[in-house]
Formats: sequence, structure tokens, C-alpha cells
Amino acid sequence: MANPKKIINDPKQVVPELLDGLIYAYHGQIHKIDGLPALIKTDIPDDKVALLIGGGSGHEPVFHGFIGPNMADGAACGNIFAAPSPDVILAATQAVHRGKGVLYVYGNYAGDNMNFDIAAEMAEDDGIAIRTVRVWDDVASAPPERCEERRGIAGDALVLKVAGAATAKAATLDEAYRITAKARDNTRSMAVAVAAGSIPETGALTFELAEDEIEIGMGAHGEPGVSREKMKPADALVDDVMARILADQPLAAGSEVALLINDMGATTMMELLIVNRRVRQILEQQGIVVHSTDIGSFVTTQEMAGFSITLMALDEELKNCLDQPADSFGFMRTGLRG
Amino acid sequence: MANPKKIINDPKQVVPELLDGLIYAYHGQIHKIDGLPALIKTDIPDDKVALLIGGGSGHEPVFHGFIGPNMADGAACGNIFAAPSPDVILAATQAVHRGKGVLYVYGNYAGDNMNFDIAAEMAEDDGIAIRTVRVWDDVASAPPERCEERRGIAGDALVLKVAGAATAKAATLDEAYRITAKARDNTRSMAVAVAAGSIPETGALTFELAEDEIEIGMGAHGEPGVSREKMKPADALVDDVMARILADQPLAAGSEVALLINDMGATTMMELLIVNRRVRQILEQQGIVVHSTDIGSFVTTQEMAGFSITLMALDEELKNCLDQPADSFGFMRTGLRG
Amino acid sequence: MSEQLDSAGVRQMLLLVAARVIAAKEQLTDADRAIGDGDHGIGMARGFEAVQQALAGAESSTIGELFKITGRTIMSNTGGAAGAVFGTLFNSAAKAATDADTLDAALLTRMLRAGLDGVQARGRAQPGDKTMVDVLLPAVEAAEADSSGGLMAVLDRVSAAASAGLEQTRHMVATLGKAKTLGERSLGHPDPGAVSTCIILQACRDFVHTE
Amino acid sequence: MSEQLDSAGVRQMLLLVAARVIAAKEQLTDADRAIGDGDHGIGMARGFEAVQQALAGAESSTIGELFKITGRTIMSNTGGAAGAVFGTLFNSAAKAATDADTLDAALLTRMLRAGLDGVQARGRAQPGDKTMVDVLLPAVEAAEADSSGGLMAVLDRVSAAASAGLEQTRHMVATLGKAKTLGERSLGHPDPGAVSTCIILQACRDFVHTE
Ligand SMILES: Nc1ncnc2c1ncn2[C@@H]1O[C@H](COP(=O)(O)OP(=O)(O)O)[C@@H](O)[C@H]1O
Ligand SMILES: Nc1ncnc2c1ncn2[C@@H]1O[C@H](COP(=O)(O)OP(=O)(O)O)[C@@H](O)[C@H]1O
Ligand SMILES: [Mg+2]
Ligand SMILES: [Mg+2]
Ligand SMILES: [Mg+2]
Ligand SMILES: [Mg+2]
Repeated sequence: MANPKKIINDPKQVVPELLDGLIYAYHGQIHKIDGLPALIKTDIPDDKVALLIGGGSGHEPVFHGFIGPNMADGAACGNIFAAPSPDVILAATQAVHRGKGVLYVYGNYAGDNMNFDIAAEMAEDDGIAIRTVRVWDDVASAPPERCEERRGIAGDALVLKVAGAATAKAATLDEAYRITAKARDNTRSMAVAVAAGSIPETGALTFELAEDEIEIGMGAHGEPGVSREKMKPADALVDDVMARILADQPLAAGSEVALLINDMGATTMMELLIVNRRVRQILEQQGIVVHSTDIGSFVTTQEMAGFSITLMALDEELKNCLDQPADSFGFMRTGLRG
Repeated sequence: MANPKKIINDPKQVVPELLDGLIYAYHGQIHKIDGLPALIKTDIPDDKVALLIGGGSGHEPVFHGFIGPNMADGAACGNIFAAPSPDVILAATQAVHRGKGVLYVYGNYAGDNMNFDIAAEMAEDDGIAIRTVRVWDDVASAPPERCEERRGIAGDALVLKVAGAATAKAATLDEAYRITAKARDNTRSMAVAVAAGSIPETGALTFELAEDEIEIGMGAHGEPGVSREKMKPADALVDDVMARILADQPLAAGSEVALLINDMGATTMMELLIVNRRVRQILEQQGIVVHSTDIGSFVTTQEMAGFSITLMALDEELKNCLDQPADSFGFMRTGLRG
Repeated sequence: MSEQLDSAGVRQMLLLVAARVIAAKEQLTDADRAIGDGDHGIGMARGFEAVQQALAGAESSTIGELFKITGRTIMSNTGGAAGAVFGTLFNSAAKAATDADTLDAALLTRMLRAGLDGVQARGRAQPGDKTMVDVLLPAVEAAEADSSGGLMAVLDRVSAAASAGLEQTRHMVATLGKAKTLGERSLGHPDPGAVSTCIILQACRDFVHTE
Repeated sequence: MSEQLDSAGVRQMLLLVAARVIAAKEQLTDADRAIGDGDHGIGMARGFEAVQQALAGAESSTIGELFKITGRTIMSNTGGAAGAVFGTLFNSAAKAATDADTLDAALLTRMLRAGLDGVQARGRAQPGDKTMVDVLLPAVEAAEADSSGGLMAVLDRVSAAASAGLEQTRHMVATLGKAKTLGERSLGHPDPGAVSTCIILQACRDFVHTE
């Protein structure tokens, strides 16, 4: 198991250095809370319901790359694949708060849940109202009746887009929570991994796959999925994943969805477009209407190769939120499309 | 040399299938010319100077993913790493032309030059005015006095952004040409490869690198660069590349530049951000001001791992062009940044 | 060998715990790689390295303060599930110490129980979920079941129960945390956090034996 | 063995050329992988497979038309530098054929020269740039230098000159096309397009020998 050639310096400094790089890339739009791995939007309007996101690093551009106008107001950043600690989250909470409470949105993992909950309790002690939406879109990780146990994977990106719009528009924290929770409840994803990524500090691959094997349902940290199979053509992989997603959330003909196809790290746009072609053929066949398409690297797992497909069922309110122009390092809407 | 696990179907159908996937992703904004691998913006204003781009496929999102409002009006698409043929280019030229002539912008390769030139001659025979800007930003590929022999690499993305704005704003083809040629003349790039990509049809890697080797100056098709070295920390790689770029185009303190850091295929955003940190430290030291930053996958070479750095020296006109809101699959400007 | 520890002894004991956890970094990471995301050792080592530093400047602290420093330092520096879980373990134990100046069998038992209760209140893990609770709970029960024989005897029983509990986690299917989707495939592997808990309790036992 | 070919013979000859190029797909791709982007065989095979189809329906075409069909089909289907270069080669040769109905030594020589001129006008490659011109130019010169002995004799000389030219490309440093930055490292490897050109000319020679 060779240490892949990562383009890094000291493996222990990966997180502070990437955050520095991100701050540079934002040209003064975000800043760091002194000494802590938390990034805060510099210009947060008064009286805005604040949106704080966060989680382990190593999944760039999520989460810290989703700060910006009509996106998040701040992000609490953990080490590679590790939830941020309560003090980081609390400091970020205080920094983004503008009197209207703070909405937390993050992926549903034991570590994130516990650390954000501890911070939320401390923030509430200080009189800051907190509401939390945990993203649990990965249908591979638990049956539908136990969706609260599901992992958050690439669906993060679409739920965060909605949360950004909701917190920008909504008058109250509860209203922003309602819209964001609806977005979360309507979102389903599943991933396929064809090659493993590695952790910078150890160089070790997070799982092992034979030359001709793939894994359906792989998690965003390399957690095992639902089935290990022989490599198949792209269309067969997509058929498999789409069948599982659509079985989990049946969609009537005429339903509208947002579609997101995510690169887990090393998969090319060429391949994602071939995946998209098949996804659309399947949806067309079922009369499901795709309202918007996002394809790219949103929630990555180091150099893992593979993709995930996310569908969010839409109503008018969610469509408005998704379509609202927004800017961030990792996710944009120009508002220029026809 | 194993055939990597590409997520494709029939390797010979990669290009038509990815184009189908792209058309779906554009939601009716682009269409294909019947039977030919050329994509055309559906809604091109009358009297607009048209912008036609193109080149070999397999570098997604460039070129065909750069069509959109204030970006290109059409793209002529070749097979994997192969320039499009004259008949495809000619058909695309006729389809985008709105009476004001057509600006061709593409990477400077023998194949592209010859095929686009043949098409240009045929178009001119039909009374369509053509002007051509070949992007030759790769400082690794020829000395400065022979820049017309240089390859076009990730600088394509920034030059295309300017060309999109220039053709949208300019009253004449010559004016759009002037601005775009200036952008091209002001652009320098260099790449570092740490691992090879492979060609879908043969599965063969385009070059071989030892476990601990990297190549400085690698081309966008795996063409050899200027030096093969031992793997180094990110900062040392960046120092090397930046020294070569800045030696090629010395920039006075106070100069403004656009910065683009490109993933060649399999390199993560985490790594690109660490690269960005060092780039900015170097530029700060020299008093060079970064006006805009784009980091991501723009001009890829299949699953090649590595990055390139591009600097475009700016004046007011180029800044205006770069800042103009624009939308496309592979490159966006929201206009929402402060 | 000591049947009770003063605050200086507790401080030394916590330093041994930290050293043992740090030394096990690779073992913990390997365990997490088998059924989780492969970072448990990295986070635990980072947390306990910070604990070493924090305890270095805490020579005049009480037992309760030493546990609180340890818990808060873990909480701030570890990250992930382990940061919250082990931070809570030490923080909750600290509260049970109140202002005691001697750690004996009875106090240790109360502190372990408080730690377990705190962890379960925070993470809602049930016995059998394949977490560190499956080591901590039998350890607490062993301490509570038989308080005879002083600190050393209790820690012997705690440590034995922890080892047995750890062994049991091999036969459990993970239902919480990053390992949960492994399902059946998590069988045969111990839980990483359970390994850490065992190392921590074992270090306490070894400390009082050699002291 | 034939000293001249009618249009049916020329059509058969072009089909042999196509078959030989297609059969060399892997060899050409390997050559391009050594000093270029590794796709030369893919493009050439794609182009000449299309030529096979196009010639299938061209049984009553003149020599000039057959070359024009071949050139246009290559141009439309090959892509890359090779599409433009080999498309131009056949298109330019077609023009030199005018309405001739017999291919003899003199016409072949004129067509080769026209092909070379067309390629150089299009791509501006000079001798020594390590391109297919380094095979085509010595081939043309061999034909023009000695027109004795008819079609077979000329094609023998053309083919020999082409082989020698190909060998020379090994000693050249690439200065054009995707191989150019290899610089010194391109030494020792033949130019892929030169290999193709040699295969094409060799196929013509072999055809008239066996005909
Ligand atoms: N809800 C919980 N209650 C108690 N322990 C837990 C809980 N969730 C996870 N753990 C423990 O945390 C360990 C994983 O820690 P670690 O790998 O450092 O964090 P992460 O899972 O965030 O990567 C597990 O092995 C388990 O023992
Ligand atoms: N300007 C030129 N003139 C003549 N031949 C050229 C020129 N440029 C390239 N070639 C030929 O084309 C060959 C490469 O073809 P191919 O690999 O199919 O195209 P590409 O370089 O676009 O990948 C080279 O080996 C060379 O012989
Ligand atoms: Mg983790
Ligand atoms: Mg090519
Ligand atoms: Mg872990
Ligand atoms: Mg080639």
C-alpha cells in the first residue's frame, strides 16, 4: 500500500494550509476566527438568520467552500474526516450570530452530531437560538424507516444551497429550518466507488478493492456500502444506483427533481457526463422532470474514484431556493440561465 | 499496465455519449448539429460577433462545457485528444454565425491549427469572416521568442472567459479579436504531473512515471515537459513552477493578475488549495496583486494527477471582461462577489 | 503498588494513560480502517498529546480539576466522535470527583459510573451497538458489583471486564457511527473506541500496580 | 505485376492501403505514445475504416475521384493532425490526377509531388522537423530523380526511400506537433506519421508487385 503522491507539505499541516489557501481564494470575503479552524463570512447582514455549516475536512469543496452570498455565513472545520470540536463550533456560532438565531446544517455522523449538539447547548446557554438540520441522504446506509441513521453524502450540496437561500430570505429561524428540513427530507443519494482514497497523515487507503471490483453504496469516508460487485459498464452502474434511489423515494410521473452528480475525487467530468446521460434516460422513461443539474466535485473523499447520484424532489418553494443566485467557492448559481 | 476502471460504456462511444450527457446538463440551452459532434447555443442574439471554440475531447469541461451566456456560442468537438475535422468546424461556424463574423479560439496544436484553418478557408469562401486566436500559454513547451510554438493548456479557460465577454460586448470581430489576443498574449501557465492518465480506447497510460517521480511542464495530452524530478513537498513544486512562469513574464510590483489553478484530473481541491496558499505567498512577496482566483477542474487530461498554475496579466479592459457575469457548465461568474 | 492516589499520583496516572494511547496510535487507526474511516488513532493521539501538554502545567490541580482539564483538552483537540465521547467521559468523571483529594476504590467507581452515564446521555449508544460503551459498561458493572479489596483490586476487575467486553465487540454488528453500514462485515473486528477504552483502563490498572 | 493501373486497380490498391493502416493501429499508437499523445493509430484506423466504407460504393469512380473520396473521408473522420495531413495528402494528389484513367509512373510521381506540396503548404513542416514530411519528401525525390522502369520500379525506389527516411526520423529532434517538447528525448523513436506514410507507400508497392 504505497503512499500516493499527494501534493501537500507536512501531512499534519494539511488542514491549516488548505484553509489559508481557501481564505486567499475568497479575496477578503471570509476570514478565520483567530487561532481556530473556523471561517466566517466578513459581511453578514444585520438581522439575518445565520447559517453555520461544518464537518471534517478532506471533503473539499464541502463544507468550508460553501460560504458566500446566499450560501453559508460560516463553517466550523474539523481535521481530516473528523468533526470539529465544540469550542470551534461555538466560536463560529457567536461570530455568525446576528440576533435571529443560527441554523446548523451538517452531515449526519455520530461525531458531528455530538460535537454540534454540545456546542448548541453552550450557545443556547448564552442565549443564542439554534436549530439543526442533519443531512441524511445516503440510502445505502440504513433502511427508510431509520433514515435518521443515514449518513450525509453529496446531498449536502443541494441541501446547503437551499439552506443558504432559506436563511437569506426567511424572517425567522423556524421558517429557515422548515424549508431546509423539507429539502433534507426530499433528498436521496447513493454512491459507487471504483478506487480508494487515502488519508494524508497515514497514507493508508481507506479500503481495498480488487482490480475488477467496485462497491455500491460507499460512504464519504470510505465506509462500506451495500454490495461489492464486479466492474460494470457505466450504464449498468447507473441503472443499479437509480433503481435503489427511486425505490427508496418513489416519484410520480411529472414530479420535478434537482439532480446532482458528484465526483468522489478522481473521476473525470467525461465520466460524470456519461453517467448523466443514463440518469436522464431513466428519468425520462419515468416521466420525471429534471429542474436543475449540477455535475462536479462537491463532496469528495480524497482521491477516491467513483460518483454519486442525488435527487431532491422539488416543490415551488424549493425550486425558488435552488434557483436563487448564489456565490461560493464550491457552488454557484449565476441566475443567467434561460 | 492495467486498464483503469473508467466509468464508461463502449470506449468507442465515449465522445457521443459524453456530448449527450452535456446536452442534458444544459437543459435546452445548447443543441447538437444533426449527426455531427458540434454543440451550438440555442439562443444566439442577432448581430452578435460569434465565438466558436473547440478541440479534442477528453479534457472536459473544456471546450464544449464553456458554451453559455457571455461565454462561447458553439464548440466543435473532436475525438479523444484529436482535433475536430474541418467539416464539423465548418458546420458549427455556419450555425453560430450572425452576420458579424466568427472568432475562433482554441489551443495551439498542429492538429487544431490545420483543421480550423481548413474550415476557416472554406467559411471565408462562403463569405463568413473568421479571425483566430490560438492559445499558447504553456511556457514549458518553447522559449519565449518562439511562443507561437507553445501548447495551449489551462490558460484556455481564462482566455475563453475573456473571449466570451469580448464577443458579447464588442461591435466588431476585429475588436473582439484584439481583446482576446491581448488576453492570450498576457497569459502564462505551467503544469506538474504526478501520475498519468489513460486513453479510454486503449487503456494505455499516456506516459510512465516512477513511484517517486514527477514531471514539471507536462502537456495536456501527457506530452513530456521540461524536467523529471523526485516528488517534492507542495511548496517546493509551486516555487519551481512559479519561478519559471515569472521568469517568462516578469511582473512589476503592483501588477494585477488573474490566477487559475487547474486540476489535471485526479488532484483534489484540498491539494489545489494548498498550492494556492503558496502561490499567493510568492505573489505577495513580489507585490503582485491577484484580482481573481479560479481553482478547479477546467482543462483535464483524463485521470492524470497534477496541477497547473496560470497567470494572466490584467489591465482595466481585461478585468472588466473577466468580471462580467457569465454562465456555462464549466466556468461561471455570478457577479455577486463584493 | 498503591491502594489510593493523591492528586499528584492521579496526574501521573493520567500521563501514563496519555502515553499509552499515543503509543497505540497505529493500532487504533488500523482498527478504525477495518470498520470505520481509519482516523481513530490520529484523533486520539492528537487529543492525548494535547493532554500531556495541558497536564504539564497542572501540577497543583485537584483530582477533579485534572480530569476536567483532561476532558476539555480531549474535547477541543480530538475532533470526531472520539473527541465528544472521550471528552465527555473525563468531563463527567471530573464532576463526580467534586473536591476529593484522594482517589480510592469508591471514588473511582463513582467516577466511572458518572463517565458512562455522561457518554450515554450524549451519544445514546446502547449496549450491543458496538461502541466503547460495550467496554465501559461491563467495567463499571465490575467495579460496582464488588468493591472489596481497594483501588488495585477494583482496577484489576475493571480491566479484566474491559478486556472481556472488548472481545465481545468482535461479535457485534455495528449500528452506530461510521462502522454501522458495514453490517455483518463488521463481525470479527473489535470496535476502535472500545480498544481505546480498554487501553485507558488498562493503563490505570498498570499504574497503580507499579506505583 | 502491373506497370500501370486502371481505376479499378487503383481502387483495389487504396483498399490494400486502408487494410494495412488499420492492421497497424497498435503499432502506430505505440509510436505516438512514445513521443506524442498516443492516439495516432486510433485516428488513422478510424479514418481508413471510413475509407473502406466510402470506397465500397465507389466502383465506377475515376482515379482522381477515388483519391478525392479517400482524402475527404480521411479529413472528416480522422481528426487530429493526421486527419488534416493525410486528408490533404490524398486531396492534393487527387487534383494532380485530373481526369486521367491510368496510373503510370509519371502520374504517380506528379501525384506524390502534389501531395507533398499540399501537406507542406498546410502544415509548414520543413525537412528535419520529424514529421511524415521526412518520409514523403525523400519518396518524392526518389520518384522524380529516376523515372525509368515504369510504375513498379518507381514504387520500389519510393518505398526504399521512404524506409530510409523513416529510419532518419529516429535521429531527429521533434520540433512540431505534440512530440516537440520531448526535445532530445524524442531521439531514438520514429515519427508516428512517418511510420504511417511508410506503410501507405509500402502497400502501394506491394499491390503492384502482386497484381
Ligand atoms: N454514540 C456513541 N457513543 C459512544 N461511543 C461512540 C459513539 N459513536 C462513536 N463512538 C465511538 O467512537 C469511535 C470512533 O471514533 P473516531 O474514529 O475517532 O471518530 P469518527 O467516527 O468520527 O471517525 C467508535 O469506535 C466508537 O467506539
Ligand atoms: N505540421 C505538420 N506537417 C506534417 N505532418 C505533421 C504536422 N504535424 C503533425 N504531423 C504528423 O502527424 C502525426 C501525428 O498525428 P496524430 O497523432 O494522429 O495527431 P495529433 O498530433 O493531433 O495527436 C505526427 O507524427 C506527424 O507525422
Ligand atoms: Mg473520522
Ligand atoms: Mg491527438
Ligand atoms: Mg474514525
Ligand atoms: Mg497523436
